[in-house]
Amino acid sequence: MKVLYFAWLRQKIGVAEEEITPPESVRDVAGLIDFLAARSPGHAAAFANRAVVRCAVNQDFAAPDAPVRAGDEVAFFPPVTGG
Amino acid sequence: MKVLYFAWLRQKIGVAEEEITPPESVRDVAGLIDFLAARSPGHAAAFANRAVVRCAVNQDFAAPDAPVRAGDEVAFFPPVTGG
Amino acid sequence: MARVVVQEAPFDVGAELAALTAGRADVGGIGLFVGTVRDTAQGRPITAMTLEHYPGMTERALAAIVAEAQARWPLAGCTVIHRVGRLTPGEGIVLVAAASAHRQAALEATAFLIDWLKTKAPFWKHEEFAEGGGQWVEARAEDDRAASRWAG
Amino acid sequence: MARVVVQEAPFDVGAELAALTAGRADVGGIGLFVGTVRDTAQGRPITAMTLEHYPGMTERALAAIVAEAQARWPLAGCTVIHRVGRLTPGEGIVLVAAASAHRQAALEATAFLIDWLKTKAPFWKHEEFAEGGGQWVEARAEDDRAASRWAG
Repeated sequence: MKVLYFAWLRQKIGVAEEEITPPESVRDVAGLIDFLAARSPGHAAAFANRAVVRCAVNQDFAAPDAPVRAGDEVAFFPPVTGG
Repeated sequence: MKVLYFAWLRQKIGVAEEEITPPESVRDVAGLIDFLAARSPGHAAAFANRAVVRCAVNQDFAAPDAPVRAGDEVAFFPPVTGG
Repeated sequence: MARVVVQEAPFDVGAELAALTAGRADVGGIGLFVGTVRDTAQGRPITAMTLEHYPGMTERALAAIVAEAQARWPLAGCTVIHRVGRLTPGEGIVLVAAASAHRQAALEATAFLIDWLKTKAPFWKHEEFAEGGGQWVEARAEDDRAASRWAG
Repeated sequence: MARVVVQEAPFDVGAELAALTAGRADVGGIGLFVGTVRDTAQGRPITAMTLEHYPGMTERALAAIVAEAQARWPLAGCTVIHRVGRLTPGEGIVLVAAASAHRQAALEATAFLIDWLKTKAPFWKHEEFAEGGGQWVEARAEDDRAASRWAG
């Protein structure tokens, strides 16, 4: 599973992208965040306030209960501020 | 009193502008139209349907009961269609 | 800061936008509307459109519309350019633009400027049909409704 | 017809408007919005703003927003150009434009395009303060409200 980070999540975690293999118990976005937050202090900091973290699965916005599977591209980022 | 005509009122009347001296009895826009409509068949045609004639007195839109006086600049035209 | 012009010459949208924001780094958004000559009127091909206006009153009316926009929204600047004379399909007739620190103000002021201009500025359009003859464009109830959204 | 571009280079508003209406004499109005970099953020002078995005998803999101605009309004064409990279105050960030036979359609589609882009396209802004340091711009509740006007 490819995981991407943008904006301050990328800065806190220190990488823009990582390839991970979460355990079988990770079935949705919320579960994936639990798993990722435990990987490093940077990850923990990035996911400390989940209310300000948005997610896209395979480039579509995804809610915390959206399923994630091996092979998915999952991205985490703050609320968008373009325009 | 200077009277101006625009668009199809100008075409029906045949002049863009005329200097007129209405009688004392002409006190408002409606009275002025009565007076003007009697001046020629072209004037009569131009003022035949008053619902589609608009007026400005001294370059401000004016209703039929707006006063007109000697020295005023009074314009008649169809509803505006710019933009 | 406002620029209000009635002219026969075409306008340059890029140059007008640049002038509108020149030296103003407090602008966050610019709204703009350009009205253009269509090639048909009620399904009949037209070859040209002639814009007539009431010199003197036109400038007063446009200035009043711009002043109203500036009173209603916090604008860094606005521009109204209306062409007169004979125009052919595809040409620009009118340009209105509003610049503000805030996007909604710029967009709303732009819609307001063109809606009020359409019902309160003394311009008249005459269309020439390709098959010969012509007609004065009639005012549309739709334009009155659009203008009345802004009340006042 | 739609033109959707993500680029580092500046855009030329006049050229984009010309391209939007090229060969289309059925256009009666063009609405346009340009977002620009302001020189302050919450009163603090800024020297630059960097736009980051999510390549791939950005293009998908912009194409979906444009398709939605085209489904809602009868548009002859529309254009969305969003810049990325480092920009300085006064520079254009985004251009959206919509052309239609009808003025209200062009104006409404323009407002819709920028409102949805602000909340549905994956761009993030980082501001550099003149006094040193920087911050990621926070999303505004006002933008969510503006987008929700269009429901769906």
